[in-house]
This record gives sequence, C-alpha cells and structure tokens, in this order.
Amino acid sequence: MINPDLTVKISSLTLKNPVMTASGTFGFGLEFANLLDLSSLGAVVVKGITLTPRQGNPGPRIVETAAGVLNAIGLENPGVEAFISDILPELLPHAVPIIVNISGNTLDEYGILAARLNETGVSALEVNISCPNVKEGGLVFGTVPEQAAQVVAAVRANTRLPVIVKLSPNVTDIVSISKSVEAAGADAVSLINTLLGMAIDTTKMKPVLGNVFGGLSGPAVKPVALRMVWQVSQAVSIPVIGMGGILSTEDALEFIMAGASAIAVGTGNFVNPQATVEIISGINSYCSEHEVNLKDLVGMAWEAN
Amino acid sequence: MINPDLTVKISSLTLKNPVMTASGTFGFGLEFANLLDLSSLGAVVVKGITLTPRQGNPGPRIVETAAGVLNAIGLENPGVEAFISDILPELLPHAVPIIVNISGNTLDEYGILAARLNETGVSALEVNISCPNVKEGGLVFGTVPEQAAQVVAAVRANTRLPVIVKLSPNVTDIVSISKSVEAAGADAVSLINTLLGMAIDTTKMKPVLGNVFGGLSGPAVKPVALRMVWQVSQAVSIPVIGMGGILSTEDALEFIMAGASAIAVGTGNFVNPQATVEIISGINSYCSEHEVNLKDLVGMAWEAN
Amino acid sequence: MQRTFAKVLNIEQLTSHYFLITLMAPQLARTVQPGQFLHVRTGEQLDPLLRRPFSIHDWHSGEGTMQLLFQVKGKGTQLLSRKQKGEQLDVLGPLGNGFAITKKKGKALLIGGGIGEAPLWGLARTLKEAHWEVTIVLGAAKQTLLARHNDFSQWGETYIATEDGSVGFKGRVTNLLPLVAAEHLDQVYACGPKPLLAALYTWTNSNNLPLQVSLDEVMACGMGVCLGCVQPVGRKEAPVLAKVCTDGPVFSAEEVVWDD
Amino acid sequence: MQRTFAKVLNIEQLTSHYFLITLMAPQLARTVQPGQFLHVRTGEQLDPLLRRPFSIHDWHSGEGTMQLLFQVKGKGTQLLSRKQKGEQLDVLGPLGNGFAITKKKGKALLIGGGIGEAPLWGLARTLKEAHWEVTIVLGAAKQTLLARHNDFSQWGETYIATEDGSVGFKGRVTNLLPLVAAEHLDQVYACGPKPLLAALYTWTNSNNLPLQVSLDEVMACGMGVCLGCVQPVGRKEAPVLAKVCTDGPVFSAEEVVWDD
Ligand SMILES: Cc1cc2nc3c(=O)[nH]c(=O)nc-3n(C[C@H](O)[C@H](O)[C@H](O)COP(=O)(O)OP(=O)(O)OC[C@H]3O[C@@H](n4cnc5c(N)ncnc54)[C@H](O)[C@@H]3O)c2cc1C
Ligand SMILES: Cc1cc2nc3c(=O)[nH]c(=O)nc-3n(C[C@H](O)[C@H](O)[C@H](O)COP(=O)(O)OP(=O)(O)OC[C@H]3O[C@@H](n4cnc5c(N)ncnc54)[C@H](O)[C@@H]3O)c2cc1C
Ligand SMILES: Cc1cc2nc3c(=O)[nH]c(=O)nc-3n(C[C@H](O)[C@H](O)[C@H](O)COP(=O)(O)O)c2cc1C
Ligand SMILES: Cc1cc2nc3c(=O)[nH]c(=O)nc-3n(C[C@H](O)[C@H](O)[C@H](O)COP(=O)(O)O)c2cc1C
Ligand code: FES
Ligand code: FES
Repeated sequence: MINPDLTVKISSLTLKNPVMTASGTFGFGLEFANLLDLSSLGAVVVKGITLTPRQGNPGPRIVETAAGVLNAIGLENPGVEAFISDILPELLPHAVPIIVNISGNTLDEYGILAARLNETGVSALEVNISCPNVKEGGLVFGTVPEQAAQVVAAVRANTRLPVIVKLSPNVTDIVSISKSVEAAGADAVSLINTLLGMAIDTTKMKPVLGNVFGGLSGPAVKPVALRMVWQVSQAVSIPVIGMGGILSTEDALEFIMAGASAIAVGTGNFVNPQATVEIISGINSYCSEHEVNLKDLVGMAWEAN
Repeated sequence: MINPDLTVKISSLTLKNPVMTASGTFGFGLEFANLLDLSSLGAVVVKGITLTPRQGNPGPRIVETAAGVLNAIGLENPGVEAFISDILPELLPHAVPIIVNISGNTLDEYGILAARLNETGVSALEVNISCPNVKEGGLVFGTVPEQAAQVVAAVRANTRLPVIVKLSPNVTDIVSISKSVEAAGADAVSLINTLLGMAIDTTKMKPVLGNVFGGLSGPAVKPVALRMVWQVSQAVSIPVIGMGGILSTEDALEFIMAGASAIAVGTGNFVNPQATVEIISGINSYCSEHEVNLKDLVGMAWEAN
Repeated sequence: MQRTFAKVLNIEQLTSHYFLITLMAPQLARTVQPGQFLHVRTGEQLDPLLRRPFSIHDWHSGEGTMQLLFQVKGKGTQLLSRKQKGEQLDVLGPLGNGFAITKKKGKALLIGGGIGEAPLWGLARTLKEAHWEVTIVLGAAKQTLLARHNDFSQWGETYIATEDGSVGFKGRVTNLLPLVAAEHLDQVYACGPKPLLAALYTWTNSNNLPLQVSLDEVMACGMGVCLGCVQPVGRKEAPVLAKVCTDGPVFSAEEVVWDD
Repeated sequence: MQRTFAKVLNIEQLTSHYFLITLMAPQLARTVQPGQFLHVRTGEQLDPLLRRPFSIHDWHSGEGTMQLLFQVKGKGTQLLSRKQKGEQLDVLGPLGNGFAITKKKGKALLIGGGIGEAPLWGLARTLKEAHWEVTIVLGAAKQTLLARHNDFSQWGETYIATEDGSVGFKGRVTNLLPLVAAEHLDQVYACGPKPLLAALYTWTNSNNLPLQVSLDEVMACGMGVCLGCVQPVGRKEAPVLAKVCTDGPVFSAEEVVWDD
C-alpha cells in the first residue's frame, strides 16, 4: 500500500493523521515552527486557556521522577481574550487544526469560554475537567460523573465546535465518567491527564514543588493510560484520544491497538521536540508495510480478548 | 548519636527498624536467607495467602515498563493450611516478625483466615483489600469505604494480632477509605498496592499479559505513592507503612518524611535483593549523622506546609 | 547463590549481534552446573529496571572466571554490550537447575538454535571432560546469529545449518537430524526458540530418546519469589505451573506442556 | 534554534568533577551569543528522561565546533561524562538569551562561582575580541571545583579564590572584590550559586554598576513551552514570572526578585 489512509474523524472535524500535541506541552505551537512543519500534524492542542489570565503556581514547578515528570504549572496562561487577539492570528495561517484546551472554575465559565471561541477559526474544544493543579473546580468536576456531565452540557450548549472532554485518571471508575460525558454530548474523550503525585526533597526536608502536589506524566504512566484507553474505548462509541508517555511510534501503536482513534504526545515533546513528526512518519510506514489503513488498527488488540 | 532509635510500634508489635518487605516480592523470605540476615529486617511480609490454594493466572505474568513492572500473578499460593504446616515452621526460627498478607473472596473468608492464623506465631496480619488481579472481591472491597470497613471488622473480630490494612491506589479518594478502615479498627495502613495498568505487544497485536491487566509497581509509581502517604498520614492517627518504588535509602527517607512510620521494599527486591539491608544501614547512618531518632523524621516534610 | 560485583575482564564483539563477556567472579564460578544462569543488572539507571538472565556460557573455577555469550536484543543487552574492561557488573547467581548428566558416560547430542548455543558450550565441555561422546548441531537464520560454531568442534563432531546458507548446510537444524545416528544416543540436550524445541521433542519422542530443554521466560526476580516466570508442566489437561527460574530453566521435555 | 546529532570530537576530564566535551555542530555554532545554552539528551533510555541544559562554554563558527564544560552532579551528567569520542549527542540549541554586550568598547568584570565559570569563557573571548578590557574573578570551595582558572588569564587579569585555599586566595569571591577598581567598570557579568549572585548584586548596586546574571532553574522543555522554569522578576510586591529558558538565562540583576 503506497498511501495508507491515516485520517481520523472527530465529529465534523477530519484530521489528516492521528497525531496531536498534548495541551501544555507544546505551548501555542509557534515555538516549534523552527523544528517541524506544523501543518504536518493532525492537530495542535494549545496550552490550557482560562477566562481571565492566570499567573500559575510559585516555583519550583517541575521535577523529574523515574521515567516521568511532575508538573505544577497551575494553568499559567494569558486568558482567552489575549489568546484570541494576540496568539490565534499568528497560529491560524499555519494551516493545522487548532484545538483549544479550556478550564473553568465554574459551569458558567466553561459556557462563556465555549461561546467566546465559537467563531474564531479554532477547530475544536478540549474541555479540561481534570487538571489537578487548580484548587477550585478542576479535580472535582473530573471525578464525579454527574458534575462532569454538567460541564459538558454547559459547553455543548454554547458551541457548534466538536467537544472533546479530557478526563482525569485519578478516579476509581473511568468508564462511568466516560459514559456520563458521552451521554452529555461529548464528541470524543481524551485520556489521560496527569496522575496526582508528589516528590520530597530530603535535603530541604520539604516537598520539591512549590504547590506540594503535581501531575505525573511521561513513560512512567503509560501502563495506566493504556489500561484506561482500553477500558473506555470498548465502553463508549465516540473516539478516544490516547495519551500518557508516548515517545515513539511503538508507543503510539500500543495506544491505537488498545482502542485510541488518535493519540497525543505530551512530555515526549520535551525529550524529543520532533517526536510528533517522527511518529507520523512511523505510523505511515507501519501502515504501508502491513497494508492497512489507520482505522484497521484501532482496537486491534481487543479481538484477542 | 551512636545508636539512633529506629524502632517502630504498630499497636502491640514493636519492629526493630522500619524496613519491611512488600508482599509478593520476597516469597516466604527463605529464598533470601543466602543473601541477607533475615533477622536484621523490621519484618517479613510474606506472599499473599488465601483460604484454599490458588494456581494464579496464566502467563505471561510479568512485563517490564518504563521504570516499572506490571505483574499479573493472580495470587498464586499454597493456601493457608500448607502455609501453616509447611512454610511457617521453617520461617519462625529466623527470629524476625512474620506478617501474613491475606486475601479473601468474601467477608467470611477474611474472618476464617484471620482466626486460623491467630495462634501460629505470626506477628501481624496485612489485609489485602486491594489486589487488582482477583476478579471477585479484591478490587471492590478496596474501592468502597463501607466495604473496606466491613472486611476490617471481620478480621478484627477474629484476631488479637495487629491488623494492617493494605489499600488500593486505584481510587478517587484514598483519604476517606483510610479513615473508614481506621474507624473499623485497623492498627495501621499499608499503601500503596499496585496501580492497574496494561501493556500491548504490538507484534502479536494483543495484550502482553495473560490476564490482560496487571498491577504497576516500581519507581514509576513512587510519586503517586508518596502523595497518598502524605495525604493519609495527615488524616489518620494510626501508622502508615509506605511503599511504591523504594530502591534506596533516599527513596525510603522521602516516604518517611512524607509521613510513613515504616516502609516496605517490593519491586526493589528484584533489582537489588539486598536493598532492604542496605536501606536499614542507610537509615541508621542518616539518623546518626543528623542526630535524630527515626520517629523525629516521620512527617518531617509536613511542617513546611 | 550470591550477589557480587564482578569485574569485566574482557568484552569482545563476535558478530554483528553477539558479544562474549568474561567476568572475574571466583565465588560464583566455584559451583556451576551447566545450564545455570546469572541474573545481571545491565545499567545503574531505573530504565531498564529489572535484571536480565543469561546462561553461563563457560566458567573456570580455578581462575575464578565466567563467560556470558549474549545477543543484543533490546535496551538491556545494548547497555551490556557497551560495558568496558575494568567495570564492575552487578550479578546474581548461579541460578536455576541446569542440565542433568544422567550417566557416568555415554553419547550426547547437543542442539542449539541461534543464541541457544550459549549454555551448550559449558555443557559440551563438561560432558567431554566426563568422557562423554558429544555431537553438536547448531543452526540459525544466518551466519551472524551463530557465534562459536567453528570452536565447538573441539568438544565433538559439529554440524551447522543456516537458513540462508551463509555458513554450513542451507536449511534448518531439523534437516540435519537424519545425519545423526539417533539409535546410539543416550541423551539429547537443546536450547533455542520454542518451536524448535517442540519439533525436537517430536523427533526424540519418536526415537525414544530422553530430551532436556532449556526454556526462556521473562523473569523478574530470577530466584523463585515473584512467581512471574511460569511454564505449564505435567498433564496437558490439568497442568501445574512450574517456575522457569528455579524449577528450570532446564526441563525434561516430557514434563513440558507444549503448545499446539 | 535547531535539533541536531552532534558528533563528540573530544571529551576530557579536567578535574575530579569537571569534564570538557567538544562537539561538531556547524549549524548551531554559526549563531551563538555568549551565555546561551544547549539542551542535551544525556542518554537513550527513559531514565533520566529530560534533557539537561548546559551553557555553551565556547564555539568556533569557522570550525563548526562547540564546547560544554560540565560538572558531574547526578545521573544525567554522569552519563554525559561517559560519552566516547565519535558518539552522537542529541542536542537542541542554541537556546535562551545570553549576555548582552551593551557598548562597543569598555571594561568588564566577569565573576564565576564554581561551574559558573562555564559560560564566562565564551563571554570573555567575545569581549576580548571586541577589544573590551576584561577582569575575571573565579571562586569555588576547592581547586577541583575550578577547571580553567589558569587558562582564563589569556582573556584578562584573573583572580582566584578557594574556600580551602587549595588554589589562589583563601576565601570567597566576594573577598576579592575590593581588589577590583569598581569605579572604572562599565559592566559586570556573573554566573554561580544564587546566594553569590545576590551578594554581588548588593555590591554592584552600592557601586552603581550594571550587573547581568545567568540563572539556573530546573528545565523541562528549554524552549519556553512548558512554563516550568519560572523566576520572579519585576516589583517584589507584584512580581511577574519570567521563563529562565527564553527570557533568560541571563537577566539584568535589577529585574530579578532576590530572595531575602
Ligand atoms: C534462563 C535464561 C537464559 C538466557 N540466556 C541467554 C544467553 O545466554 N544469551 C542471550 O543472549 N540471551 C539469553 N537469554 C535471553 C535474554 O535474557 C534476553 O534476550 C534479554 O533479557 C533481553 O533483554 P533486553 O533488555 O535486551 O531486551 P528487551 O528490551 O527487554 O526486549 C527485547 C525483546 O526481547 C524479549 N525479551 C525480554 N526479556 C526476555 C527474556 N527473559 N527472554 C526472552 N526474551 C525476552 C522482549 O519481549 C522483546 O521482544 C536467556 C533468558 C533466560 C530466561
Ligand atoms: C541555563 C543553564 C545552564 C547551565 N549550564 C551548565 C554548565 O555549563 N555546566 C554545568 O555543569 N551545569 C550547568 N547547568 C546545570 C546543569 O544543567 C545541571 O547540573 C544538570 O542538569 C544536573 O543533571 P544531573 O542529571 O546530573 O543531576 P540530577 O540527577 O538531575 O540532579 C542532581 C542535582 O542537581 C540538581 N539539578 C537538576 N537539574 C538542575 C538544573 N537545571 N540546574 C541546577 N541544578 C539542577 C538536582 O536538584 C539535584 O540536586 C546549567 C543549568 C542551566 C539552567
Ligand atoms: C508541563 C505540562 C503542562 C500541562 N498542561 C496541561 C493543560 O494546560 N491542560 C491539560 O488538559 N493538560 C495539561 N497537561 C497534561 C498533558 O496534556 C497530558 O495529558 C499528560 O501530560 C499526559 O501525557 P504525556 O505523558 O504524554 O505528557 C500538562 C502536562 C505537562 C507535562
Ligand atoms: C510480583 C508482585 C507480586 C505481588 N503480590 C502481592 C500480594 O500477594 N499481596 C499484596 O498485597 N501485594 C502484592 N504486591 C504488591 C506489593 O506488595 C507492593 O504493594 C507494590 O508492588 C508496590 O511496591 P513496589 O513498587 O516497591 O513494588 C505484589 C507486587 C509484585 C510486583
Ligand atoms: S523470575 Fe521470579 S519466580 Fe521466576
Ligand atoms: S524549561 Fe520549559 S518554559 Fe522554560
């Protein structure tokens, strides 16, 4: 097969390939324009945006752990207005679907954010109901099925854009939350966000991070992420966007075979800022060699079950 | 300080130092007798025991992940009677407290196991309400506070031994479960058991493990374990036994400063079968140099908060 | 069984895939049974995390040395291949139950597929020293997946097969079996990929020959405590799970439950 | 800024703690500003995971080479110290905003604490080539925590202090400041531990001198996207969080909010 079909459909949006960037790990994309052709990506998911600007948490904000990273950025961002007026105009000419990751402290905020981004040229919304660093809202919305559904409904009511819901892995039952957001009108789910963790500085005898807790990401969490993708993709009928520790084509294929329709590279961008494009080319080669289209691979590992 | 006090009290039991072995990673201890002096350990926690013998899961049962291990042993063990008659007599002469990790499929089974182990010379029970590999019982008991409490009550009613409850990290709210088992009479909690995960073999296009899912352990999970120890140890007044990725003295000190009164080495025994004794000597040196006793270090990192 | 830091006396690349490493480990070298293995920490970092098992290729209790012959497969063996003379290697061993030598004297056939030749070397030497008559059959996909095929002839008559014909007979190990006078054999020993071992078992069975095989399973502890390395043995309908690390790695082929 | 695999031309251990590595990286060497850094992948495994930042010690656009001077601290720098001539190093750079040379000509004082000497070398060379007059003050706990103190004198008068007196003046860098004719200086540049930089700022402030400092912060991306490497700048009561990797690593000392 010379040109395998790598396209992915998320509701009305068609991505040319399944490789996206994970929110918060790719800035607004522009920083990477020297290193790769942004238009070759399936989509760029930008840093989490809130209604008003946020300065984020005090430092230290990052600490490396075994095959992972703990971060406690605290959603630092310039706010939705600055995003629309200052950043988006530079981003849109790159001809890649822009997906905006949004976080609110209240249901209203989610609705207002969704409405505000409606006619701006962005391609979809990723609703972050799972950021573990924000003391109000975030964690709660993502851990209770009913509240998660309310957020989705608030966003759904205010946008015609595809709505992707980003789930927290810090829950007992990821499947019931997924079903609940699907029922509330989500067009796709992304998983996973970071696992809540911490590190202690034994020399200073205190937590390393300024915020005490942080979110764990990177290869360390991949087994947990794969398990959740496997469980959720078999329980819902909307596409699942898989992420958590993807650095290589092999990692991406694991997620796809576990049931992810698309994947995102997060921490991997720090290790290898060209990981996304290398994975796109790797998936393309894999599909060519095996004479399959991408969608043939999605959930391939289920059958063995 | 020449001889710092490293003792730890768990209800009526006094350990000479805080370093134990994590269940399932040290066999019944005897296998290590060539490599270290068992009597130098704080305690030996043996492989999980059930009422009747269990053959465990089909292979493959183990796969390495980034800085971690997924296992799906499925509680293979000879059953409580064989343990008491064949294994315990060889173990008791080693003069180290033996803690028996027990798993039941029903409340009754937990009660019977506890009663059976009462007058056998073992020093404490560790009640596993969290093993993710057993389809019945295990996961459910450990994820619902009320059910966890029922298990503890069933064990408590049948033993005068100290009761340690081993918690699952695969929950939204580890604190409420801890409080619930404390209220039901637990003398200590151990955390964490393994995180539920999986891996895909992309060549065979199916899950690597025979059981599909497995439990993730090792350094990869340390940040999550530390966070839970930090949260729980500040919320309950019984001792917390911390584990999850401990390989070195430095790791052990992180757990102790986060609030663990004792620690256990699990996966670390596979990497370095002498890790336990090296850590005991490391903690001893640290306390000597800093002129503190062990209990001064427990929760040391809280104050900064 | 002991844990020790063994000094790397030498490391040599034999083919594009195979390395031979010589260690100084006097205590470990004292009591080796052919077919036993070492569990080796390949790096100091946390990835790769677990030790890796390698058959003891050869050992000399007098000199206190030991050799491992290994194939670079993934990250652990890659790290191992970069070790330098003089470095210390964290090893645990000797582990496992090796090949049993069932008689004082006799005729043995040793069959290796690919890196399966690794444990056969020490076995061949031991048998030869015990005045057994040894025949060796080695096979692999291509020449670079054989390492010491030319040296093996010091222990006995040696037949070679490669699938691409790059050395020896063009074909598979099993194609060479007719060359061997099965009726005179007392014991067959084999190590290699499982399908090869299964095929050999069919052959030894039909020739009424005892076969010992060295099996390969992913291992965590290597010493019988994690229960990770299971192999079904016994009756096919109600198999028992044996531990490859301590019950094996060498099993009598008739015990093993072979996949269909 | 580019990502490239740079060949290791040479690696040299200068003291028990310090290594000097020379890389072939023609594209990167073309446009370096003193004080910029490379973000280096120190190993291929997943632990350590993140790249590590190192100041560009020196570079030669003509030859296409670049040097890093580094101190072995933890696992990343340990792996780096074991690189061999001929290996490829995955590097990203040049990154960050380096030292600004504010005038055509003038008198500069360069102050380094410990490994803080690393970026000062290329700065000293650049200033000298621009006909600035350079004075250098280097200090460390002991001799092995200084690497090129003897060579620095080719760029200007060099003063050395060690806390244990093992080389140069016995004492701290700040004890040497009275030797410098502050009133003639146009610019002070410094790199070293934060307490040293804070002390220097007190001194430059009281002498009305402009000070540029290179700051150190744990980094994930190194290119401004993770927002991990923050440093409070601006008004102390309402600081703004600057990114050390892209807004710095060099800051004007008066912008920085110094801890009390
Ligand atoms: C008792 C025993 C003796 C062995 N003796 C030798 C020997 O003498 N020489 C030699 O070269 N190899 C030997 N092996 C195999 C060797 O242990 C593996 O090749 C090695 O562990 C791979 O490690 P890695 O990190 O390079 O590969 P990984 O990155 O871990 O994996 C690469 C590939 O190898 C597979 N693999 C991983 N672990 C094992 C394993 N234990 N067995 C088989 N495949 C595995 C993986 O599934 C993967 O496909 C032996 C194995 C056992 C169990
Ligand atoms: C812009 C910049 C330029 C630098 N230039 C140089 C240089 O030219 N030469 C040089 O030797 N070092 C330099 N450093 C510091 C160097 O990056 C760290 O020493 C290195 O990252 C430590 O990595 P490691 O894996 O060896 O240590 P780790 O195992 O990661 O940690 C060991 C110790 O170092 C600390 N550490 C980790 N990362 C950093 C960091 N980024 N900065 C400071 N401490 C850290 C840890 O907290 C720990 O205490 C620079 C740092 C920055 C930010
Ligand atoms: C530094 C950093 C910042 C992040 N910021 C956000 C964010 O703003 N919104 C969000 O939904 N997820 C955020 N995440 C989570 C990632 O998008 C991703 O879900 C997670 O890191 C797991 O993927 P990975 O292992 O590939 O990094 C952030 C992660 C990191 C490491
Ligand atoms: C191979 C293996 C077997 C285990 N078996 C048990 C068990 O029988 N009972 C139990 O409570 N925990 C069991 N565990 C969990 C460990 O006791 C420990 O809680 C967990 O591995 C985290 O610690 P670690 O990261 O140090 O391994 C097992 C873990 C491993 C790796
Ligand atoms: S590898 Fe642990 S029991 Fe065999
Ligand atoms: S290191 Fe990522 S923003 Fe500076």
